[in-house]
Amino acid sequence: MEALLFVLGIPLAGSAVLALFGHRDGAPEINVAFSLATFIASAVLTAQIIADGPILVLQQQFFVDSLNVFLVTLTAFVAFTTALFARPYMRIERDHGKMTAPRMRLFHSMYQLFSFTMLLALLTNNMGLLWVAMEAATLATVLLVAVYRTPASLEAAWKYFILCGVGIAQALFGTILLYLAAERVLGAEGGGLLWTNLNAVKGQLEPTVIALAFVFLLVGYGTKVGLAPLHNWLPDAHAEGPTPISAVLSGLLLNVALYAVLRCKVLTDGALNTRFAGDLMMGFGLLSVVLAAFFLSRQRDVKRMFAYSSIEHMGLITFAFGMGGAIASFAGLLHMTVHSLVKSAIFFTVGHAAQKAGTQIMENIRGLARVNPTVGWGLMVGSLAILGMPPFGVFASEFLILTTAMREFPWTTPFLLLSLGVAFAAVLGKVQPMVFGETTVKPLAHPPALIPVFVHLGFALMLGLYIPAYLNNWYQQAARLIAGT
Amino acid sequence: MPALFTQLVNLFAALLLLLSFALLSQRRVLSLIHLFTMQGMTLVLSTTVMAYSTQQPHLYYSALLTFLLKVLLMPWLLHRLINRLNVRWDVETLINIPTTMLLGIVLVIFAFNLAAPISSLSASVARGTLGIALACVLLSFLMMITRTKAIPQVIGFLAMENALFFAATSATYGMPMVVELGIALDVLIGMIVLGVFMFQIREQFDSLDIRHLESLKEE
Amino acid sequence: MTELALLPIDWILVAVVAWLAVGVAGIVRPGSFFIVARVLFPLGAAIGLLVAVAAIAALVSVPQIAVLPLGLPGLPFHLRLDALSAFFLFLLGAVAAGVSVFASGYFRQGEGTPPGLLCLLYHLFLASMAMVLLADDAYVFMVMWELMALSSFFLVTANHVIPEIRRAGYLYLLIAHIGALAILLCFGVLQANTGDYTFDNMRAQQLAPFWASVAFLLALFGFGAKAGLLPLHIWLPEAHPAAPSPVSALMSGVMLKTAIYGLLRVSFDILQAQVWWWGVLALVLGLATALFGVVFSAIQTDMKRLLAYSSIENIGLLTVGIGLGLLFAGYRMQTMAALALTAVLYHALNHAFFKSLLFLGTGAVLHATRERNLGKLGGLLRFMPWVGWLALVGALSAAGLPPLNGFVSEWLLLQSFLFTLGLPGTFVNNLVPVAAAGVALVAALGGYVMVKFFGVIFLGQPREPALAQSHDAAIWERIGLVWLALACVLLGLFPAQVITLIDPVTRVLVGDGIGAKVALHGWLFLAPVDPGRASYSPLLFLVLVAASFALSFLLVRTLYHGRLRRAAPWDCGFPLLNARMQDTAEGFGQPIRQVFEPFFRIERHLPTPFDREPSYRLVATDHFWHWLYLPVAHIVELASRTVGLLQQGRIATYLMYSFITLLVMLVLVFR
Amino acid sequence: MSVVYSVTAQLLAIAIAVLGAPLLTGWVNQCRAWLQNKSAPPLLLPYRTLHKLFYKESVVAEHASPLFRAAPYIVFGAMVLACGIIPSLSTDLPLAPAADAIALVGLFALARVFISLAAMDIGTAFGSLGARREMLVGFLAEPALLMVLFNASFLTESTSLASIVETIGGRDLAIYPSLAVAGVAFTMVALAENARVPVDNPATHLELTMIHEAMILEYSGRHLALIEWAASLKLFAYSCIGLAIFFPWGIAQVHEPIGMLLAAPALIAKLAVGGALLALIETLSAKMRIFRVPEFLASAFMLAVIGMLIHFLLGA
Repeated sequence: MEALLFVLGIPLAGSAVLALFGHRDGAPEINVAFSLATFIASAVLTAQIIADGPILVLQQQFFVDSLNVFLVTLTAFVAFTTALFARPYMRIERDHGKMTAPRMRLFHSMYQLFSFTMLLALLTNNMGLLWVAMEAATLATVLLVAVYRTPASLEAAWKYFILCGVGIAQALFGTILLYLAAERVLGAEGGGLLWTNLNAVKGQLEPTVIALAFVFLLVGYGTKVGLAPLHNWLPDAHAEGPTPISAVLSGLLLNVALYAVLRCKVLTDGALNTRFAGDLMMGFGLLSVVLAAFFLSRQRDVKRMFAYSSIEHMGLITFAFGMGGAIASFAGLLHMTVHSLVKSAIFFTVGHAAQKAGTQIMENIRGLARVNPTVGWGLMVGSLAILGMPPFGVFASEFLILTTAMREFPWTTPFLLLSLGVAFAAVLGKVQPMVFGETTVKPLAHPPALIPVFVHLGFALMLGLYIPAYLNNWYQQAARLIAGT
Repeated sequence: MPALFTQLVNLFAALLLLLSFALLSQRRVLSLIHLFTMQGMTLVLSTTVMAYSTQQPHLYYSALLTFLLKVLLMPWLLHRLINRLNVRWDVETLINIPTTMLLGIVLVIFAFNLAAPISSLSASVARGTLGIALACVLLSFLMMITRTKAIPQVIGFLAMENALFFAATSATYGMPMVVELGIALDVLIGMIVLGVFMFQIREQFDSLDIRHLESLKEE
Repeated sequence: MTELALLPIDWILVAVVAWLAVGVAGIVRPGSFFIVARVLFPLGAAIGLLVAVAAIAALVSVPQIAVLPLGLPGLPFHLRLDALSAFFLFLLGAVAAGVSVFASGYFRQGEGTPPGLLCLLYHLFLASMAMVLLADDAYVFMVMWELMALSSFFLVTANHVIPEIRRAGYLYLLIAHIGALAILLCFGVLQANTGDYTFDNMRAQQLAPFWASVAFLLALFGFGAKAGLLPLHIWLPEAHPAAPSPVSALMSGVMLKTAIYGLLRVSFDILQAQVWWWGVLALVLGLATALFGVVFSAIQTDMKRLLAYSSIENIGLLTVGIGLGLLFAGYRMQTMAALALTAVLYHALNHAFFKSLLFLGTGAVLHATRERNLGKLGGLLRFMPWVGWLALVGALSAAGLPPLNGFVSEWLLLQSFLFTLGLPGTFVNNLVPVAAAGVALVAALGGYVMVKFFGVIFLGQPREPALAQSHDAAIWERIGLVWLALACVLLGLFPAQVITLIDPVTRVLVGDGIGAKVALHGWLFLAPVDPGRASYSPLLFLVLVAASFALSFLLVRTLYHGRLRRAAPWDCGFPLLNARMQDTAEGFGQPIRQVFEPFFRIERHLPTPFDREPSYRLVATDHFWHWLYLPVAHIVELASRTVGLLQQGRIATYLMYSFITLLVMLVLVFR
Repeated sequence: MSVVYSVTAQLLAIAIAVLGAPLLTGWVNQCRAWLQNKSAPPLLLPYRTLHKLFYKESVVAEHASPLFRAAPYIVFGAMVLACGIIPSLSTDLPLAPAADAIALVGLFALARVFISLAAMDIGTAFGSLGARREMLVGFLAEPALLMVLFNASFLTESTSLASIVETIGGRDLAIYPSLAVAGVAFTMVALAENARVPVDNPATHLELTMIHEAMILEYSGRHLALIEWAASLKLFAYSCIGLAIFFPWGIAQVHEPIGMLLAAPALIAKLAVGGALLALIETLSAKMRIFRVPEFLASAFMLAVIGMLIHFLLGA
C-alpha cells in the first residue's frame, strides 16, 4: 500500500522537482537519485507481493499481481540504469552543444514523468486509467524525441505524436466498448472498467462486443507496441531522439503497451472461448517478425537498425503470447524481460559509439574494439545476445518459442527460421565491422557509463543459465494468468 | 424514459454525423474550426439531454467539462494558433473532395452494419448512436488521412476525440468521472504540445505543410 | 577404474571447470604472454589428458548421469556420459592435449587479439565442446553448441584487422547459426509437445514416420551445416585457413566430429534409425561431399585451404559410413550396421589425429616461412626435419596407406560395403557397388592430394631463396607434433585393440558390436567376421616390409658395396636448371582439373605473345557459390528492397496502413 | 607337419617370385622382339643388367634427402611382400592373413607414393613431372584394380586372396559374366600399372611421353637396380593376381605337397603364355597421348563397376 504510493509518488515528485532544477549541474544526479528511490520502492512492493499475494487498494483503483509487479520492478530498474547512463551521456551531448540548459530541464522532468506514467499504466486496475496513462506516456516522450529541434527529430516526433495519438484513440473506443459490455453485466455503478471485476465476470460478457472491443484495443495498443504495419512511428522516434529515450522507449514503453494488450487478451479469451485473440496476435507477431527482419538488412543508421530489431522481438513476443499455453506464455514473459535488458544495454553502447564517431551512420563507425574495448565488446556481446546467441536469456526464450511452434504451428516455423536467419545475417554483418578492424573513432571527454551495460548483460546471461526460484514463480503465475489456465 | 429525449439524442447524433461530413468536405481552415466548435456544442447538448433524461449527475459535469474544453478553450487555442502563424489559406487535399465524400458514405454504411448487432445490446437510451459514433470516428480518420496540412489534421484528430466522447456518453452512461477527467487532461495537454510543435515546425520549415515531413524513410 | 575416488563423469566435469578456470586465469593478465604460453596452455594440455583418461574409463563402465543446478526452471542441465559420449570425449581430450602443447609454443606476441583473450576463448571452446558431448537434454546441448560456434568464431577472427578473415568468420557464424536453428527445430519435433526436453523423453517418444523423417532431415541439415556437408560446406575452406593453426587443428580435428556425434546421437540413439531411405540420402550426400572435397583440395595452392578441403572429403567419407549404417539398421541388420559404424568411429578418430597433425605442421611452416602459398614453398624437409618427417607420417595416414591408421578405417569401410549382399531391393543393391567405387576413387585421390601436399612443401628445392633461413619447430611444438604422430602410428598398428574399445559405442547405437568377433582372432589379426573372409594385420605387414627392406639392404651391402657419390642432379644437358622450373602446385593439380573440369568454375587468364610482362592466372572457384549462395543473397536483398517501399515517409500513408488494418480486422470480426 | 609345408610353400613362393621375376621380364622382352622381327635380346639379360647396376657406384644429387635413398628399398620390400601374399603356387600361405585384397592395393599404393615422393625429392623438372603423371595413373588405376578384386570378392564373399582362389578354383568350370568383364578391366589396369604400351613405354626416354622412366631418372647404381627389380616383381605380382583370379586352376590347395610340385610347372606355363600375350598386346597397340590415359583408365574403372552391377543383376 505505502510502497505502492511511493512507487507512484516518487517519480511524480521527481518530475516536479526537476521541472524546477533540471537545468542545474547537479540535475543528472538528482535524476539518478529519484530513479534509485523509485527502484527501491518498487523492490519493496515486489517483496510485499511475493510475501502476501496480490493486493487491491484505493477503492480497487490499483491492483498489483504477479504479472504487473515484475514488470514494475523491471521498469523501475531499467529506468534507474538508464538514468545512470544518461548522466554522462547527456553531459557529453551538452558539451557537443546539442543540449541547452532548458532542454536539459525538459529532459530530466519529462524523464521522471515518463517513468511515472509507465508505472501508473502498470499498476492501475482501471482500464480507463490505463488508457490515460498510455496517452500521457506518449505526451511525455513526444517532446523529448524532438528535443534536438533538428528537422529530422521534429518530423519523427510529429509522426510519433499523430500515429500514436490516432492509435490510442482507437484504444479508447475499444475501452468504451468494453465498458458497454461490462455495464450490461455489472450495471452502471459496478465499476465496469475495473479489470478485476471484468476478469471476474468475463465469462458472461457479450462475445460480439468484446471481439469488436479487442480489435480496437489491439490496433490501439498494438500501435504503441510497434506491431507491423502499425509500427511506422517507431524507427523514426528511436533514431532521432536522444539515446536514453530510445533505450526507455524500446525497453519499457513497448513492454507496457504489450502488457495492456495482454490484459485485454485475458478478458477476450475469457469471453469468447475461441482462439480469436490468439490468432490475431500470432498473425501480427509473425508479420512483424518477417517485415522487421527484411527491414533490418537495409539499415544504415545504427539506432534505426536496433529499433527494427525491437519490432522484430516485440513481434516474436506477441507471437508467443498468441500461441498461448503455459510454456509459450512463460517464454514470452522471459523474452520481455531479457529483451528490455539487452536492448537498452545495446542502446547504451550504441549511444557512446555514435558519440565517439560523431555519427549514427554505420559505415562511418569502425573498429570500436581498438579505441574502447569495453564499448566495442559490449556492443558485440549485446548484439549477439539480442540475436539469440546463448548463453543469454534471449536464446532461452527463443528456444522455448521455436520448439513449441515447431509442434503446435509447424507452418509458422519456415517464416520464423527465414526471418531469424535474415536478421542474424543483417545485424551481425553490420555490427562486426563496427567493432573489429581498423578504427575510425576517437576517445571521449567524459568517461562513458558502462556499468549499466554490463549489469544488464550480466542479468541476461544469468537468465539464460539460471532462473532464480522466486523469479520463476512470478513467471509461472503470470504465465498461468495469461494462458488462462 | 420519454421518447422525446431519445429522439433528441438521435437528432444530435445525426447532427454530429452531418458535421463530420462537413469537416470532411470543408477546405477553409477557419470554417473548419467553426465546424469543430459546433460539433463540440452538439456534444454538450446531447450530453445534457442524456444527463437530464437519465438523472446521472456526473454527466452534467462531463457536459460542463466538454463545454469548457471543446467549445471554449480549444477553438480559442486554434484561433490564436492560426493568427500567430497566420495560416488562413485554403487547404488542398490529397484526394479530391467528391471522392472523399463517396468514401465517407461507404464508411458510414460499413459502420452502421458493424454497429447494428451491438447497438441492439446497448442498455442505454440511444441505440442507434453507437453506429453513428463509429461512423464519426472513421470519418475523422479519413479526414486525417486526406489532409496535407498540420492544422486540419489536428482538427481531424480532435473531431475523432469528440466522436469517441459521444460514444462514451450516449452508448454508455458516460465513463467514470476519474477517467473522464484523465481523458480531458490528456486532450488538453495534447493541445498544448501540439501548439508547441506547430511553432517548432513552423520555425524549422517555415510552413505547416506536412509534406515537408517526409524525409525520414527507407531510401 | 573403480579405484578412482570420483566417477569418470565427475572427473570430466572437473576438467571442464578447470579449462574454464585456465581461460579466466588468462584474462586476468591479458597482456602477459609468458604466463599464457608457458603456464596456461600446458595446463590445458594436462587437463586434456585427464579428459582422455577419464573417457577411456567411462568407455568400459556403465553410463553415468549428472544434473547441474543450471538451465531453465524444470529443465536443469542433464548430463550423461555413455560410451558414445566417452568415445568422442577421448578424441577431444587426446587431440586437445597435443594441440595445446603445440599452441603453448605457437602463439606469438602481437598477433591481433591479446594472448589472454585468445587463451580464454580457446579454453572456452574446449570446454563447450566437452559439454556438447556430455549433454543429455536439448537445452544444454543447444547452449553449448552455440557457445562452441561463438568461441570458435572469435578465435577464427582473432586477427580481425584483415577483412578476408572477418568475412570468413562472418560466413562461418552465419551458417553455423542457421544450422543451429535447424537443430533447434529438430529438437522441437523430437520433444513431441511434451515440454520435456531430455533425451530420455525423446527416446521414449514413438514418432510417426513422417515426423521422424522431418526430424532426421532437420538434423541432417543442422549438423551438416556444422560438418561441412554439401552444399553447406562453403564456410569451411574460408574459416579453417583464417584461424590460427592450433584453432584450425581443433576445428578440423574435433569440432567437425561433434557434428558427426550429433548426427549419430539423433539418428541412431534417439530416432533408432527407423527408415531405410535416410541411409540412401546420407550415402549419396556423403559421397558427393567426399568427391567434391578431394577434387577441390587437389587443385588448391594454399596449403591450409588444401587441408580444409581434405577435411570436407573426410567428413564425406564419415557420412557415407553413417549412411551405410542407417541403411543396414533400417533393414535391421544390426551386425553389419555395427561394422559400418565401427568404420565411421575409427575414421573419426584417425582424421582427428592426422588432420590436426597436418594443420599444426602447416602452422609450424607458416611461422618459419610466413608463407601459405604452396607455390612459394619447397625443400623444407632439409631445413625443418622434425616438422617434415612428422608431417610425412600425417600425410601417409591421410593418404590411407598401410600400415598407418588412415588405411584401417578405409579398409573397414570397404569391408562393410562388401557385406551389402543381403540388402533387399534392387535399387539399393545397385547403389552399393557404385558407392563403393566412389569411395575407392576418393581414397586414391586422397593419396594424390597428400603426395602433392608433402612433395610440394617439403621436397624438391626451395622455390624462394628466403626459405633457406627457415628454422625448425621449437621444443613445445615438437612435443605436440610427436604426440599426434605417435597416435597415428599406434592407431594404425593395433586396430584390434581399438575396435574392442569402440565395441561398446556401437552397442549403444545399434545394440550390436563386432568387438567380440575381432577379439576372437587374437590381437595380431584384424578380422571383423572370420579370417577366411577378410583379415588384415598391420603389425605383421610392417614387420614384413621392414624385414625385406633390411634384408635387401644387408644383401646389397654384403654382396656388393655401399659406395655413394654426391653430384649435381642431372640437368639433361640444359645447364640453367633452377628451382623455379620444378612442378608448381598448380601444375600438380592440373591433371585433376582437366579430368574433373565440370566440377570447377574456372577463370583462366593466358598470356599472349604480345604481353609486355606475360602473366598466367587461373582461378577455380566453387559452383555452389554462384548457383546457390549469391542467388539467395540476391533474393533477400530484393525482398528487403521491396519491403523498403512500405516505409516511404508520408504520414498519410502510415495513417492509411492503420486505417486499412482496422477495417480489415473489423471485417474479420463480422464475417 | 602341415606347418612345415605351409612355411616351405611360403618361402618357395617368395623365392620363385624374387628370382623368377626378371626372367618374366626378359621373356616378355624377347617375345616382343620376335613379334616385331627384331633380333631378341638374351633371356637372361635382365639379370646381367641388375648385376651391372649393383656393381656400379650410385650417384646421388647433393641435396637428396634420406627419403630418396630409402625409397628403392621400401618399394622393393613392398613388392616382395606383395608376391608373398598372392597365391601363386599354393593357397596355404602363413603370410596371407597379413594382407587381403584391399591391403594388397594399399601395398601397391604405398610403393607408388614413395617412388613419387622420391622423384619429387630432387626437385628437377622431370622428377616432379613423372611423379605427377604416375599419381595421375594411380588415382584411376587403384580403384579400378580394387573394383576388379571386389568382383571376385562379391563372387566368393571374401576379400582374402587365398580363399578367393580356393572358392573359384574349387568350383567346377563355370563362366561368370561379371568376372569376364572384370578380366578386361584388369588387363587394362595391369598395362597401365606396369608402364607398358599403350600407357607408357619402358623402352623410351622421350620426355613428352615417359612416366615411370621420368621418375627414376635421378637413380643410378644399386638404387636403380632395386627399382628395376621391383618393377619386374610388380609385373610378376600382377600376372599372378590375374592368374589367381581368372585362371586359378592348378594352384595347390591346403596341405597337399604333391599339388605344389604340380603347381610350379603349371605356374611357369601360365606365366609364359601370359607374358607372350602381354608382348602381343604391346606390339599390336600404339602408345597413346598422356591425356588419353585417364580416359583409358576411366573406361577400365567403369568396366569393373559394370562387372559388379552385372553380378548384382544376374546374381552371378
